Amino acid sequence: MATPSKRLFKKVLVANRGEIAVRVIRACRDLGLSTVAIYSTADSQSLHVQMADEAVCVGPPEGQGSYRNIPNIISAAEISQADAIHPGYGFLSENAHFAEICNAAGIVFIGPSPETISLMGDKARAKALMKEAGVPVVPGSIGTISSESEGLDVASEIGYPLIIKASGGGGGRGMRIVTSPEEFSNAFQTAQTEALQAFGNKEVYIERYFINPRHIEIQVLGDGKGDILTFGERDCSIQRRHQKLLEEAPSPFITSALRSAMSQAAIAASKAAHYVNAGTVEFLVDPEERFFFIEMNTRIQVEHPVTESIFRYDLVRAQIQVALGEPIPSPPSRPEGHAIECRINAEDPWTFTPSPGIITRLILPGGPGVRVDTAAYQGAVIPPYYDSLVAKVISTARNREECMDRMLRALSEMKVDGIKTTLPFHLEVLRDPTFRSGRYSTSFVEHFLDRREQALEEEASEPNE
Amino acid sequence: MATPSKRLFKKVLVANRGEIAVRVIRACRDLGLSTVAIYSTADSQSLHVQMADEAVCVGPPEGQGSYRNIPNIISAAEISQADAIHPGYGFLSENAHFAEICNAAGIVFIGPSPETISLMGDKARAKALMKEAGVPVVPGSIGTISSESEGLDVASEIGYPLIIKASGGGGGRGMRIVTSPEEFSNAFQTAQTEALQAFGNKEVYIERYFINPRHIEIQVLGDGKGDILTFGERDCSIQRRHQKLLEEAPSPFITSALRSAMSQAAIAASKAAHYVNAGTVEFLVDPEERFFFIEMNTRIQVEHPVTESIFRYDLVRAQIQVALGEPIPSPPSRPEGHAIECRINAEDPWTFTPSPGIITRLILPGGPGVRVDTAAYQGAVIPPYYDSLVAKVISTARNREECMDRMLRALSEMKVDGIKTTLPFHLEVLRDPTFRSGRYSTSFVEHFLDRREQALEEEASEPNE
Amino acid sequence: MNNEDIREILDLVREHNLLSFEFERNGARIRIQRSPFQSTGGTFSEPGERSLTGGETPVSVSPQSIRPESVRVITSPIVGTFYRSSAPDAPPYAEVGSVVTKGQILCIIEAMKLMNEIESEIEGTVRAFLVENGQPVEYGTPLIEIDTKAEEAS
Amino acid sequence: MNNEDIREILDLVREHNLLSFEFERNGARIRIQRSPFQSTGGTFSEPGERSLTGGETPVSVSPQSIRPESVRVITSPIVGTFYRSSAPDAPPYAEVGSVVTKGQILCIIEAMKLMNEIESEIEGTVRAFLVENGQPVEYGTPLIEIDTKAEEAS
Repeated sequence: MATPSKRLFKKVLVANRGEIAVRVIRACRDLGLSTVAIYSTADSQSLHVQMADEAVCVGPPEGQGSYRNIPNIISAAEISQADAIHPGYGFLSENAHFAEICNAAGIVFIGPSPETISLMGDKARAKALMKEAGVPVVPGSIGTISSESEGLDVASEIGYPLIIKASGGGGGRGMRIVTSPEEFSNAFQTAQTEALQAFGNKEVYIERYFINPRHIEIQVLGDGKGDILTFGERDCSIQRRHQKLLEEAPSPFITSALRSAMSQAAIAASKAAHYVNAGTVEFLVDPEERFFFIEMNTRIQVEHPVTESIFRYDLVRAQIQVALGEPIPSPPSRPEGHAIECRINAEDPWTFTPSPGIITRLILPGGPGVRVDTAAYQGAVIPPYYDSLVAKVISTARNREECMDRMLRALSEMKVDGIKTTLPFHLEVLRDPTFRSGRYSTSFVEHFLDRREQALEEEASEPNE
Repeated sequence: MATPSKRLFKKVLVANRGEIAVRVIRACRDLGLSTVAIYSTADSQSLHVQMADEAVCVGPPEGQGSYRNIPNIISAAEISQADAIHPGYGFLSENAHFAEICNAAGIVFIGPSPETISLMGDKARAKALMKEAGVPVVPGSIGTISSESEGLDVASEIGYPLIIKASGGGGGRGMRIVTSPEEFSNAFQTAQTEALQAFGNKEVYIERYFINPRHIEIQVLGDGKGDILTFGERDCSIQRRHQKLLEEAPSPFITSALRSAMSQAAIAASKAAHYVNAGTVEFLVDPEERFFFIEMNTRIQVEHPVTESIFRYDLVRAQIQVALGEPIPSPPSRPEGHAIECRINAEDPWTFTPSPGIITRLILPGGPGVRVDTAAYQGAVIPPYYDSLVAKVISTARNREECMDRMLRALSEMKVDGIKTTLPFHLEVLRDPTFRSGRYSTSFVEHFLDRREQALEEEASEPNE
Repeated sequence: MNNEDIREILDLVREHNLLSFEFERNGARIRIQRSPFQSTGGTFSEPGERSLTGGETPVSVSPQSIRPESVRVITSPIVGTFYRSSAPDAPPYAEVGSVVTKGQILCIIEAMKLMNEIESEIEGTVRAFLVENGQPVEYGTPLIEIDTKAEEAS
Repeated sequence: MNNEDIREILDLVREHNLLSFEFERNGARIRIQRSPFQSTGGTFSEPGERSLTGGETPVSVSPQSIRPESVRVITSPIVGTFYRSSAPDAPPYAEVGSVVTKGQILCIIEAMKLMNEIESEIEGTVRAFLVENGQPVEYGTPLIEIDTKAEEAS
C-alpha cells in the first residue's frame, strides 16, 4: 500500500457520520491512512464506526452535543493521536472557528483556510468580493439594508420580483419574495423578525428573484499551489424547499460555451478567495442563459459522485492529497458520458415526513454503471436525530437517456423495508416527461407534485364504470 | 425507456441463476426488455427470481433436472411467451444442441450460431481451423492419437514436457503431463481410461506442456454484420486447479505490441469461425512472449466486468443488441486505467471446500471505483448444488497499484457471516509481493499456498521465547 | 408420531417462518432454523415476483384448504400447458368424483408441441382439479387431488 | 418431548429472535444463534470496532460485575484523558473507600490542554475506579463507582 515514510499526517479523524463518513474512510484506506470515527450514543452500531480503525464516542444523540461538539471532537483527535480531521459536509464542515481550532491544536483541517471559510460564510462579503473579481452576481443591495425606505429605493433599482434574505442565514429561513412595491413594507418587517429569531441577527439584504431558474454549480479544486482545477457543472435544480433530491452532470441545459464561461467565473471566484481544496461555486442560471453567483460552499458536496463518475476522478482522495501537500492527478480535459445521483431519504415519498427506524431488509442495486454510497445495512437503525439520507445511488452511462434508464433499473431493484423511503418519488420523477426532456427548473418538484395530486384527484372523482 | 415499436424480441428468458442471471436481467431492464427467470426448487427465494418480471420453476435442485433441463426451459419460454433466451455462462451456454432447439422453436438464442458453438466445442477441430487461419496453436498432434507408437512419434517431434488431453474433455480431467519418453506409455493408457470414464470417449491428443505460462484471453464481439471488435486482454493466470480466482485487465505482462498481435490473432480466429456475439479467445503465453491458441469460449465469461470497467462498455447489453440486430456502440480505441476482479466464493479460504449455508449478515463494499455483481443478500441461501460464487468484486482505478489498494480496501470492508468465504485468501494474494510485482504465472496459486503453509509450519515450530 | 402430528408441526413451521426444523424423541434432540425475515408467508412476494402459476411455491400441499390425510396431490413433473382432454372436443380424462386406477391418464401437459400424458401413481377418487384447462404450469405445480380413502369407500 | 414442548420452544425462539436453536438432552448440548436484527444492542461488535476505551459501549453499567442497586456509576461527560490527581506528584482526589460528598472533585479529565474537574453528583463511598490513571476516555465511559449505602453504613 502507498505509505510514504514521511507524510504530513497518517491518521485522519472523520468528524461526521453516515455515508459521507464511510466515503471519507474509503478514501483514507485507498491512500494507506488510518482512520478514527466519532459517534454519538445513538450511532454506536453505525457502519462508519464498524469500518474505521478506531472509534470514539463524543456525546449524546443530539448533534449539538456530539457531531458539533468542538471540544470533544478535538479531544477525540488528541487521545487517538489523529493528526488530521476531515469534516465531511454539514455539521462543522463550514465552521471557520472549528478549522481555526484544528490549526491551533496542530491538527490538519482537510479543507480551505479558516479565513476562506469565514469569508464565504458571510454572504454579503462574499458577494462583494465576487463583484470585485468580475464574477456576475445576483443583482441586489450592496451590503445589508437597514431601513424600509432604503430598501424601497434599492428595490426600484433592481426591479420586481425580488427576494429579501437574512444576512446570517441560509436554508430558506428569513426569506420573503416580493412581487410589487405594495408588498414591500410588510415583507421587510417579517423577514427581519424571522432573521432575528432564526440567526440572532436581523440584518437582511435584497436580491432579484428569478422565476424558473436553474441551480447550476461548478466543482473546483484548489491544488494548494495556486492552481484551480474545474470539473464542469452539476445541475441541482431538482429541489424541494431548497433540499436537493436528484442531481445530474452534465446539465441537459448548459451549452459548452456557457460551461466554459461559468468555469472561468468559478476560477476567478476561487482565486479571489485564495481557494485551496475542494469547493463548489453555486450559480443561478436564468432561461436566457445568464448566470449569477449565489454562494460558494467550502466543503465537499453531497452530490460530488456525479462529477467523479463522468471525470473518473476521486475528489475526496484529492482533498486529502491536497491537505497532505502531495501533487494531485490532472482531470481529463473533458468528461465522458452522463451521471445522475438520487438521494434516497428515509422519508414518506410524497409528504417528505421523516421515517426513522430499523432497516429490516435491504437489497442494494449493483452491476455496471451503478454506484451506491451508503452507511445502511440490513439491521441498521436510521435515527431520528440527523438528516434522513439512506443511500446515494449514482448511475453512469454513455448518454442521458441510457443513464435515466439505468437509474430506473437500479432503483426498481433496490429494496428497503422497515422504513419509508423516497424511492417511489424518484421512480416517478425519472419517468416524468418534463424531467426526461431535460427542460426543467428549480420549480420542477413543486409543479410535479401538483400535477400528481391533480391526477390522483381526477382519478378518484371518476365514476366507476 | 427505449422501447422501439418493432423489435426482434421483447421478452428474454434468462436460462441461468445467481449473479449472472441478475447481470442479464439488469442489461435487459436497461434496454427496456422484460425478463423471465427460471429456477429450481432450491432457488425459489433467489435474487434473480425476485428481480425478474416473471419466474418459472423448471425442476428439482440438481442442475441436470432444472438449469440443464432443455425441454422444461424451452417450455418455460413458451408458456411465458419469451421470444429470446440468454444462457449466461455454464449450464447450457455452450450447448450447441440447446441453441439449435431454440432456433427451431422460434426463440432467439443470444449467442453465436449452433454451428460455431459445436465447432469450438470440439477442441481438435477448433485447433485445426485456427492453424488454417494462421493463428499460432499449441504445438501438438494433428487430430487424435490412436496408438501408443503414433503418440511416441508425435511426442519426439513436439519435445518434452508434453501433456496428453481428452478430446471431448475440459476442466482438468483426463489430463496427464509427461516429462520423458519413459513415462509416455503409462500416462497414455491412464489418460485414455480417464477420458472414457469422464466423457464416454477415449480419444486423446498431445500438446506441448508449458512451464510457468500465463493464461491470457482476448475479448471479442462479433457485431453480426461481419465485423469483429476486440477489447484487449484479461490476465487469468491466478487459478487453482484450472479455476480462476482473480482476473485483471490489462495484463501487467503484456506489451502493446504483443496485445496488438494477440488481438489480430483473435480477430482471425473469430472470422474463421464466422463468429457472432461475445466470445473469448484463450491463449497461453510463454515467458518468451510467444502466444498459442488454447480454445475459444462461445459465451460471456465470468470475468467480463474487468473489460467492461476499463473500456466503459456494457458487454452483456451489446450481446443482446447484437441478437436484436441493432447497431452496437464502438468501444473506445484504448482502455483507461486498470481493473481487477475477485471471485468471492463460499469456500474455505485455504482448503477451498465448499461452504453452503445461509448468509446471516452481509455488508457489501461500495464507493468510487468499486462494482459488485452478486445475487447474495442478507438472509439468502447458498445452496450446495451449484458453483460456490457469492459475489464478484471489481475495482477500477487509474493504475494497477491504486487498483490493488482499492480492492484491498473493498474486500476489507466486505462482511459475509454464516458461511465461509475466500475473502481471507484474496486479501493475502493482494498483499503478496509476487502478485503485486505482476510477475506471476498460472502456477502462482500453488506456489503461494506452499509458501504460506511453510511459513505457518515454521511459525508453529519456533520455540516460544 | 402420526400424520396429525406431522400436520401440526408443518403448521408450526409455517407459522414460525422456519427455514428448517429437526426433531428426535429419544435423546430429545431438537434443531430449529428460522428465517431472518419474520413475516408469515411470502415475505418475498414482490410486485416483480409474479409466478406464472399464481405464485404458488412448488410444494405438494395446497394452501387453500386443509386436506384429510388420505388425500394425495399430483404435481406437475414438467413445465407446460395443462389440458384435461386429448383434444378440444374430446371428453376430459377424468372429472371430480371419477375413480382412477394406477397408471390411468389424468391429464395432459403440452410442452414443445408434445402432449405428455400424466398418469396417476395411485388409486382413488378425484377430489379436485387445482388448475384450469389451458393454464400454464411450472415444475411442481399442484394439479389434481386424489382421495385414496374415498375410493375404498366407494 | 411432546408437541406442547415444541410449541413452547418455538415461542421462545421467536420471542428471543433466534435464527437457529439446537438442543440435546443427554450430554446437555445447546446451541443458539441470534438474529442480528432488532435486538437490543450490541450484536454488531466486530473486530473492526475497536473503541479506544476498551470497546465498552457508553452505557453506565459496567459489564464486569453485577452491582448492588445502591451503587451509582460516574460516567465521563467529555472526551479526554483521565487523571486521579491534579499533578503527577499530587495525591489522588479520592481512593477506594474514600467517603465523598456532593460537589467534591473526584478526578480530572484533560481535554484540549484544559483540566476539567469531575465532581461527584452524590454522596457515598468510592467503591471502585474503572479506568486507570492517564487512560483516554470517551463520552459515557464509566469512571468511578460510588456506593450510596456504604456511606450511610460507615
